[in-house]
Amino acid sequence: MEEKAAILEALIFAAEAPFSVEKAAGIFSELSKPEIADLFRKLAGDYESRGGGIVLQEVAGGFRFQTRIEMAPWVGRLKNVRPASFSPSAMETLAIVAYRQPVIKAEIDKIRGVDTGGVLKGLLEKKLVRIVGRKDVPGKPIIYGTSKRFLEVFNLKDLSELPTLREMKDFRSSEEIEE
Amino acid sequence: MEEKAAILEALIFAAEAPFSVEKAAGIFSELSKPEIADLFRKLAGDYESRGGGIVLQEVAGGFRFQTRIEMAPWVGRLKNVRPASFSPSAMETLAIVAYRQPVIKAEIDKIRGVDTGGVLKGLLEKKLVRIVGRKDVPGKPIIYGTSKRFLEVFNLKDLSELPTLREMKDFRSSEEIEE
Amino acid sequence: MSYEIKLDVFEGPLDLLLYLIKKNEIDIYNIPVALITSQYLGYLDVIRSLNLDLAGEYLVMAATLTHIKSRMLLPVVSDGEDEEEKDDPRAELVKQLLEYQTYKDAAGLLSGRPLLERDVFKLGAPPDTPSDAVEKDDIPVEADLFELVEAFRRIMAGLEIGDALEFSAEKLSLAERINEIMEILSQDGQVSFSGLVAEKISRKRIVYTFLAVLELIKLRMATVCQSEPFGEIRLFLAVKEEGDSSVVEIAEA
Repeated sequence: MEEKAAILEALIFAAEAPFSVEKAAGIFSELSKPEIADLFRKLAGDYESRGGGIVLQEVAGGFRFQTRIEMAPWVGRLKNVRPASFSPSAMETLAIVAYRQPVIKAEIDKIRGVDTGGVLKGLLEKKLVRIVGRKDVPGKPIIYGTSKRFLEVFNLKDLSELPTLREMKDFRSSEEIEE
Repeated sequence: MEEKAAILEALIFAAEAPFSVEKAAGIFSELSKPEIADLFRKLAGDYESRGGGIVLQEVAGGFRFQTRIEMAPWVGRLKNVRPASFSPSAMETLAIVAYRQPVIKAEIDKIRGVDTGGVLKGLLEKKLVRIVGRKDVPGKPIIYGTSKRFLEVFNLKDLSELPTLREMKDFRSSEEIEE
Repeated sequence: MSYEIKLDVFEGPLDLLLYLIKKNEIDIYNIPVALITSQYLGYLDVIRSLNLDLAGEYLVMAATLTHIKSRMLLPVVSDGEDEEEKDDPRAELVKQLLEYQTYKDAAGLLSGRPLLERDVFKLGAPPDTPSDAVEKDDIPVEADLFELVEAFRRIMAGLEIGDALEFSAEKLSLAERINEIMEILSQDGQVSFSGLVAEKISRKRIVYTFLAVLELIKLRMATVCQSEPFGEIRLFLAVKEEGDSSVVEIAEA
């Protein structure tokens, strides 16, 4: 393997969070960002075509190694822990924050038709949601948004990778046809 | 790659300690230990001959992935830029300074119920807390407050953006209702 | 009717309504309000009969449904305005239901994504790293505002009410309050009385503040002025007091 690719591989592996092109550029002063991005993608392609147990995934603005989805049953047996799961109310709240951000609690409450305080607190504790500021209206309510960790947990490159609400509606109508 | 090898690779990758032949045998009931050991060694050989940034190393009675020794200088540069995070005691002290400022050490100690000297020093060194003056009482204790850097780190426009205790209570009460 | 299914699985009144709409195979744009309202109220009765706690939001929705139902029964009064005729009393509710449905679907799609620690796993054992790399001045600090807030809330919650009272009682002394006021005066030269008691402080502290101000006047360390009757009372540092003559001296009268 080319030395630069090998170094990049080591860096991605050792980094504690998804490793971004920007960070790599900070370490690799002799390479341009597009060159680094190319190396990243080539490396990810190698892992993909190799068909092993791990893949190089683009997520949360960077790249990280992770096990291939098909390995989940095996790895799950190893971990011997209850897989991470979210309650429907947590998922609803998270979806609203993800799509409407920046958003205040009153808006979420209104859409869900129930008080979201406890759920929101849980999401803050899990660091999936974060406080991004205060709205400049009377009462200065807290504004919420999704965190980087949200992208990491849900395997998203960035927020634009979320299906649009329009696609969602199509999804629903197709589902209704299926039924 | 052969499916068994791929599964092993995923298991070694996800395991929290070096992954032993014995553990693998517990998961792979259809393979004998020598067969598993062969798979391990073959996998390690593949990584070695590939010449990438990571290798599969036999260590402490098992196998684990690690960066190739030659990569150390690069990985070292990466580790130095790892962001620091706060210990719970630092967070508590910082919270008290933020909400009760201007505040003297004795008051923080009283609220936390422990001596805060070391933690406070750390926060001063990190420039999150600053000395704002001396109180005109016997002993002239130092008065502390938060710094501009504090606002930067916590993404606050100014101190009025700190969530109020009332807002925290809202979280709490709604949480109690849910439970 | 069989209500015993799925009692506690609803995420709220909107979720329950969507369930009823689906169960009855109703067109969401043309909801038979009378039918849905009676079924909705039926569910609430079952929940009550089981002595389960009923969140207030369910009752609010019941009231809304009943209100819509009664409006549907009224003949459409045509008072010449076309808008009135188009105004379907169900419109707002339908809009709300559709929006909620959208995010419910979004939640479903989100759950279907490959989830970390469920479908995919990160490196289990991070390589051994020397931990002395930290503790430098210019290293970035990663922080979460919520953690800070939580830390404070936890601490304040841990303090017994008695502790808090004792804490403030002990802290309070006339001498200290005098010193505090002098500190402000020597810094700013003046301060308004309302400014001194503006922070959310206890009655006791207000009394001490008042006593401290009187004491300062007696000691001729400060003067008090008022620019008009019932106006703001201002406290000045006594040393530089050539103040203009239009102010009314009330202190040493």
